[in-house]
Amino acid sequence: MSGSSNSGAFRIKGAGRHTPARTARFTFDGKTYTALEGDTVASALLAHGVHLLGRSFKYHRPRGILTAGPEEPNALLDVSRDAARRQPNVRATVQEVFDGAKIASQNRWPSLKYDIGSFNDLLSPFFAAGFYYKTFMWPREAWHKLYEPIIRRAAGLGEAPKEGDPDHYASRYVHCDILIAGAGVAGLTAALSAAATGKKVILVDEQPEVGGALHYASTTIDGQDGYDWAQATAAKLKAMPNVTVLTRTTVFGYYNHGFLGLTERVTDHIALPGKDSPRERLWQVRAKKVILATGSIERHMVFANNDRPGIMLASAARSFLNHHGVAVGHSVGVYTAHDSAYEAAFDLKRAGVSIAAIVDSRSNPGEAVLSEARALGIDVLAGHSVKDTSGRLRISSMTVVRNGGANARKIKVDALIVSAGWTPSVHLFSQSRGKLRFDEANQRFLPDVYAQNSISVGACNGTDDLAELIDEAIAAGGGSVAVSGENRFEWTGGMIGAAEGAGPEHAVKAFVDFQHDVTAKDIRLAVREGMHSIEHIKRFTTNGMASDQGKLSNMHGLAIASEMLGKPIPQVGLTTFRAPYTPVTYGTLIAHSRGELFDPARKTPMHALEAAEGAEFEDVGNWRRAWYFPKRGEDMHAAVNRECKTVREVGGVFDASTLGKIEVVGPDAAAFLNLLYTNAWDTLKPGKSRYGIMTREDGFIYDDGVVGRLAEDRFHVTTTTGGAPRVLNHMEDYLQTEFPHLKVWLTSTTEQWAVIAVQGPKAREIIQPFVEGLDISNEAFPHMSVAECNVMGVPSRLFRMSFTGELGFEVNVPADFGPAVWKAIWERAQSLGACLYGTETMHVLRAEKGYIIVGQDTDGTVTPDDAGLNWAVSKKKTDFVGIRGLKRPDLVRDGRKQLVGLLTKDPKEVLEEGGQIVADPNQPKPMTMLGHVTSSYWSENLGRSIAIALVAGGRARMGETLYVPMADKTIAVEVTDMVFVDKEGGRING
Amino acid sequence: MVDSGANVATRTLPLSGVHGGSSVVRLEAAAPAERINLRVRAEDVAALSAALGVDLPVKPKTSSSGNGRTALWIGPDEWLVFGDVRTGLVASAAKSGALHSATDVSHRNTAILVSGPGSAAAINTGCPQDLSLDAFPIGACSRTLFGKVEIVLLRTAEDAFRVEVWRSFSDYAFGLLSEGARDAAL
Amino acid sequence: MLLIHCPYCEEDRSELEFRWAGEAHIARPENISAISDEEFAEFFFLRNNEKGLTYERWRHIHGCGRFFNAARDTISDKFLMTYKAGLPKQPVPASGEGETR
Amino acid sequence: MRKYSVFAIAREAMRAHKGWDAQWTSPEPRASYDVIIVGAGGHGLGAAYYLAKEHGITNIAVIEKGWLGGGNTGRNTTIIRSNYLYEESMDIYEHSLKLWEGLSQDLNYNTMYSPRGVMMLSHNVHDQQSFKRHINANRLYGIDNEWLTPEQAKDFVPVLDISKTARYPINGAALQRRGGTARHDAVAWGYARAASDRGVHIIQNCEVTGIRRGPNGEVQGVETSKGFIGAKKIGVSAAGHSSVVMEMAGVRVPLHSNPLQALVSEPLKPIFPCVVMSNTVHAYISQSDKGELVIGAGTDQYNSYSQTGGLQIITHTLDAICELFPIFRRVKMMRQWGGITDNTPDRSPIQGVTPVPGLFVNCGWGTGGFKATPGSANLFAHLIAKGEPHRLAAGLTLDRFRTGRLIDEAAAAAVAH
Repeated sequence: MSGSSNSGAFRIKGAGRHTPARTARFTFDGKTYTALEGDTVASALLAHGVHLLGRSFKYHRPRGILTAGPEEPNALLDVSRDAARRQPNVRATVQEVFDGAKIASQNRWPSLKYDIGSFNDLLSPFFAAGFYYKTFMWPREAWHKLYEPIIRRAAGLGEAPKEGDPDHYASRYVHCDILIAGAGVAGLTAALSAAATGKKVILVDEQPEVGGALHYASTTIDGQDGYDWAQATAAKLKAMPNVTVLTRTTVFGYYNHGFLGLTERVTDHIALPGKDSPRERLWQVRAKKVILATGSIERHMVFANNDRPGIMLASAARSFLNHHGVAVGHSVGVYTAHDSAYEAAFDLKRAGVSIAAIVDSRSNPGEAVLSEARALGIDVLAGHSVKDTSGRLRISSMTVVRNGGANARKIKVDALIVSAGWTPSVHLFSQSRGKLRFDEANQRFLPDVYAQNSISVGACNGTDDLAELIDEAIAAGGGSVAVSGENRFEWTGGMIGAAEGAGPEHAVKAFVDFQHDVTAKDIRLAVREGMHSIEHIKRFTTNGMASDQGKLSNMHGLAIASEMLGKPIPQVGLTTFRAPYTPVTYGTLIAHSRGELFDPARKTPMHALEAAEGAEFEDVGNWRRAWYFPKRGEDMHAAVNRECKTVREVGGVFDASTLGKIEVVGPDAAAFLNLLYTNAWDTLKPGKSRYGIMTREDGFIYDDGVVGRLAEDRFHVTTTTGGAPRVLNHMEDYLQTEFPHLKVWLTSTTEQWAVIAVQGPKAREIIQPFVEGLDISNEAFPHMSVAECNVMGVPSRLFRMSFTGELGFEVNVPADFGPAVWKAIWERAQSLGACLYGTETMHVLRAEKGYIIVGQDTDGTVTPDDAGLNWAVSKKKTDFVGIRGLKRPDLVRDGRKQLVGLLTKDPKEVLEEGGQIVADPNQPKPMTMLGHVTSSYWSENLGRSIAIALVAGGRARMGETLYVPMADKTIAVEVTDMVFVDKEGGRING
Repeated sequence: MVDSGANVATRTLPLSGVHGGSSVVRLEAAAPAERINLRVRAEDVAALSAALGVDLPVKPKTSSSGNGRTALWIGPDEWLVFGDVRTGLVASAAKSGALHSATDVSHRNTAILVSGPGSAAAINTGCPQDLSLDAFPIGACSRTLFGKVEIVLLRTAEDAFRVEVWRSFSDYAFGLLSEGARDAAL
Repeated sequence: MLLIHCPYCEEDRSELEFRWAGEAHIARPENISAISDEEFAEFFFLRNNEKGLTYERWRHIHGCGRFFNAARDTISDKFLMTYKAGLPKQPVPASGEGETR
Repeated sequence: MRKYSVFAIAREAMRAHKGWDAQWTSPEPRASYDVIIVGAGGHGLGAAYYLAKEHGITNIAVIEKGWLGGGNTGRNTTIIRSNYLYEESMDIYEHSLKLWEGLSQDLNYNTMYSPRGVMMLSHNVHDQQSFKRHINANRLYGIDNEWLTPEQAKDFVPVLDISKTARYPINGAALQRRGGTARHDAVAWGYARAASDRGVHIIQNCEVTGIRRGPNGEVQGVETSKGFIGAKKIGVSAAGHSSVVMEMAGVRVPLHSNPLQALVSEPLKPIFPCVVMSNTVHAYISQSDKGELVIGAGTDQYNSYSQTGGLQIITHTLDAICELFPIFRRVKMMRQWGGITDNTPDRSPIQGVTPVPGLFVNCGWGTGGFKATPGSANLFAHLIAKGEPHRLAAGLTLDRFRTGRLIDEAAAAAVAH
């Protein structure tokens, strides 16, 4: 044979569909090779006679290329463009070669040819299935410290990338009437039919070009070569406005209600991808109907040493020859139980490859193929088996024996192609929750009961006859088109389970699952050990759990188990097929959801101004809030101390915009709030506001906030920052479903208003010049007043309120005006000696006053009474959400945890938030804990630490000494009330 | 109230001056608008329509325009009505004399205008709705999701959409639209 | 990802727009403050958790905002029907087991 | 029972492993038993084992509608830890952890308990307050749990991104070094083998269809797909199906069954040394001995018995994982699956007596079932044998939903996994 010298010695002139002049260079384990454009890594390496590509998982046996598609279990490689763009576990049979690709083998050390790990192969008698459950138990710690690390190092395949992925990924939602998975004869025909109806059709195929089995088959369609017909058909479909054809795209998951996940490989085959091109694209499709035309997958034969490099599926050899123009060897043996392998032999023979023999385990191969073989002068050994092979890094011979006979002979080969028949690809059908039935005659599982609006056509439906397949596909598409086709041969045969050549079970390794090194005897051992369900067998042997997910091994494993158990296959069961069909890159599933787009970072209107003032920010839910404003040279502690002092002594400006706000409007607004809050609202006069507590039916504090009444029928409700969405949802739930008779509506106004809190003795002086048309004196506008007014010419809402215990106002201006108003107020505040302060200072100041923060001082198990807020629970109302829950036995018992203040005996000692409190620090563990520290700060204003805690029976313990035991010391504390500053409350009036 | 002056506040839009897109999608911030969230019972829809000068659509997923105002059906008793600034929507609604709730959300939302042949594809990068013309014709509108944020989507032309989004989510929405616009051009 | 028919929007929409809201047709007792601890526990905590036909509430939270009711088979996750809040429990046809083709 | 050891393996290696016995038998049911346990997951099988071993009751059947260990035992992400907040939780999970430490030896079955450490990432002040509350409570209770700085966390997990520019930067972590993982199948199989060896009948592919009650309401046995089987006592430990089984006795339990999804990557060489969890971004991850990254995704929002869930749950978990570990973006998801978790209103389990004499329940383990397996099984055995709860499980009663004395780990610390 004479191949193109630079693209490989095994390249056959005139064969294949690639253009000899268009080459690409790549390296494999450091050596440079030339490929043709359109080659997969597998075809390119085979063209150079390279068969050894990897090492197996457990025994580190040399492995080659078994398939020509995504079902490949062996040839998994590490493919990189550059250091950051490195991808482990890439199938050589799927990855297209691109110029400059750097490719390396995996799971071997020091080299692919001499791998120390292959020592495991010699020890394999010890490493029977499940051996690790029976040993490595002594001494106790040895598993984790000694054995497990050794096992972990030996296991695994590729190396994870070491750098963050610089590539980007795209995502798209799309809807269609009909999605067709698979663009072989069946899929293309169904697409033509569906497209003719004018419906919106998406046709998907995982290969670079449509055609499926037409890549290698000798099929004629509409008088044309099948592959050419496929390309012409695709072109026709692409030109139709209602059809989308996606190649290099895998339908990886068929989920509920017609939802499918597709992954499109956009640039992995391109040498220099455009910078805007995503590496892969996720398609999330909602299809009204799905046509599954996923074809079938050829199975290998299970016999001794069936895993050597050079042994591959017959259909794979055909693909390499007919599509890529590559011969898999010079002298090729065939071992089969199915007619399909004969066609591979014919093609190879015609291309000039020597066929050593066709070994057929059947005594009656198909007549048509037999006579063709005779005509081509190929030796057919029917009723024979391959009982063994030899060759260290590549097969060098096969040992053939007549079935039941004893005289074996060795036949020299440099490749062996095998076929045990075909397994319909029912993965997506099964994922869609369809139920399978077992086709006894053909030993295969086929779609039976459909759970979704889908239909299987062609080989995946067990339809082997081409004319029937075409009819089925046309009918599924719903249109009327005419397609006619012809195969050269009708195929017969097939087997599942161990072949004759699997030999005596204890002597040989006849691989069922290549990647996981599961052999026929492992499955038999599992059955002997009591594993009678296929799920147990699968888990015990790990058969079908490798990265090919049992596409080749499941049926064989099932048959061997069935034989061992003496039970028919359906009774042994079939493990469920789970998504994804082939592995899917995390980056693709995530698509844009990374970095800035991982989770929206919500910023207030004043964010940029605060940043310019040097603010440090903290995450509060999705929000970024100004945490503190350090001046040059200040650490957080110093900045917070200064802010705390300045606010109490002069004043401070704080961004409170993130507080949730809900506009409650309607004649029944007060009645509604009466039901949703523990407080009474009908008594609140317009122009006034009140602190409210919301409980759920269980009586525990759910949220809190100040509610202002703007008019008889209009309330401005505030919630906690984190609670805003769930509080609104909670309110809507009651309004829509429990109290729909109330005439009231709710609107979120959180983001309508920028809220600027001005607090401190000079608060009024600071805001006075900006407020128009409103007397904000103590007398006219006392604490807990609210009014609509103009601020800097803008219609605003002004609250007189305080979360610091100082004289305070909260200026609500429409958000776009926030920056301008904030700037003006801050300039004036600064000139009067006030400061900016952030959430940390806000926390300290409110703690000094004993004001709680829901979610910090309470945790979903705290009642209003526990929090010392019983005054806010109306005693007059006959109903509110929580009224009954509050009366349950455990909520009214003595000794509940109550919020109290704590003062450390050593005033300099600041307790740890989350510190646990005990009465007797010397008791043995497990200690009886009385509660925990919920808030704890250094109070610069008091010159000492302060804390709030939940303590069992806390309010009855005033003055008691309790203890907070830490890892290195025990801190003594005194129980006090919660108000540490201005117990009389006079400062609130300035 | 927007006039500049020593003591009069000026307006800062969340996406002020931002634009972007690709060869098939143009992205730009919409002009400031006045918006109300309007809640009305079925029996009072006519009165509010008359007062606002725009018919409140009662068919789901539809909108209507009139007198420089656009009303989007959001829910069975809920509309988003917007118009130019200083159009006085709250006051107009009040003139109806009928029971309703009109809440000013002019500053809560901001809007991004998406135009060009790749608009639908760009939006479908994060929006799970079917944006084909059959399913989402011109004038169709819906509150929906865009990636991880909620939006209100209005189709203003065959290849143009208005995306209303809460202001603090607008950076995210614009960023994701930019990604979608880039991919739509491929 | 489920596909849910919103009875207010009169259209099938992606589950992403919806939030599940628990078992349907559990009325808050009129005289809630008078019921016993056992009755309260029943009202607040006990749910049918049916294997098979279940009546549940959903909210079209990122759509029209309405709460509504649905009948769904919890084995197949198929929706048998959805209907507006406030309507009584609707009878539904038996959940189909799928069909052979 | 043939003892497992390296010597036994060596002997068997010489004769092609022909000498191994079945790990458990598959007998036909007797007419009646002293105790029937419904559900042959880790909890049910373990309870049978401890009833036989510690309480001398061996006339037991464990009845399973599918195959043993095929429910949540075989579908979880195998995380073990005991650093919970409330005493009731600490009691049971720490009891469990102590049993895990000696379980392989006790069962003569390598359950591969691997105390590689469970690290919970703190991303903000709120996380930090919550974690420290746990750490302090754990320490005073005698349970290990420690605070790490971001740098210490990175030392422990070198692939962790602790940069300040991350969307949710890490400000520390809580680490329980004794926490870790175990091999889920081995737990079910080890208990099954040890229980079977003590005479327990494990009846697979047998669905309970009814619970027969006597004149005084007491249990008399179960109706099954293999006919009636009598029993003096019945313990229900049916995880996601507990509602269905309890309903047969007219007992309602406050449960929601929700799909919980998980996924594994293709196998990789060792890169991830421990278990890492983050409540703020909702993700947890470890690496199996086979090299797969094992990632727990979230719970679907609706109740379902379908063992499947939406793709959006998976993608939302993966974006969080890749935000914490950007190097994993090119890694591939190999398999995803779902289980059915049974969740109570306070996300803590129910184990106790029921209003029906002779009927005991163990359910509501939510996402905590695997780690609790030995402890729960051990205490459930005690409950069935003595008719009243063990001190360590006394707080897990059904009655707490009447009194309001909930064990609300979720309320106290976001999502409990």
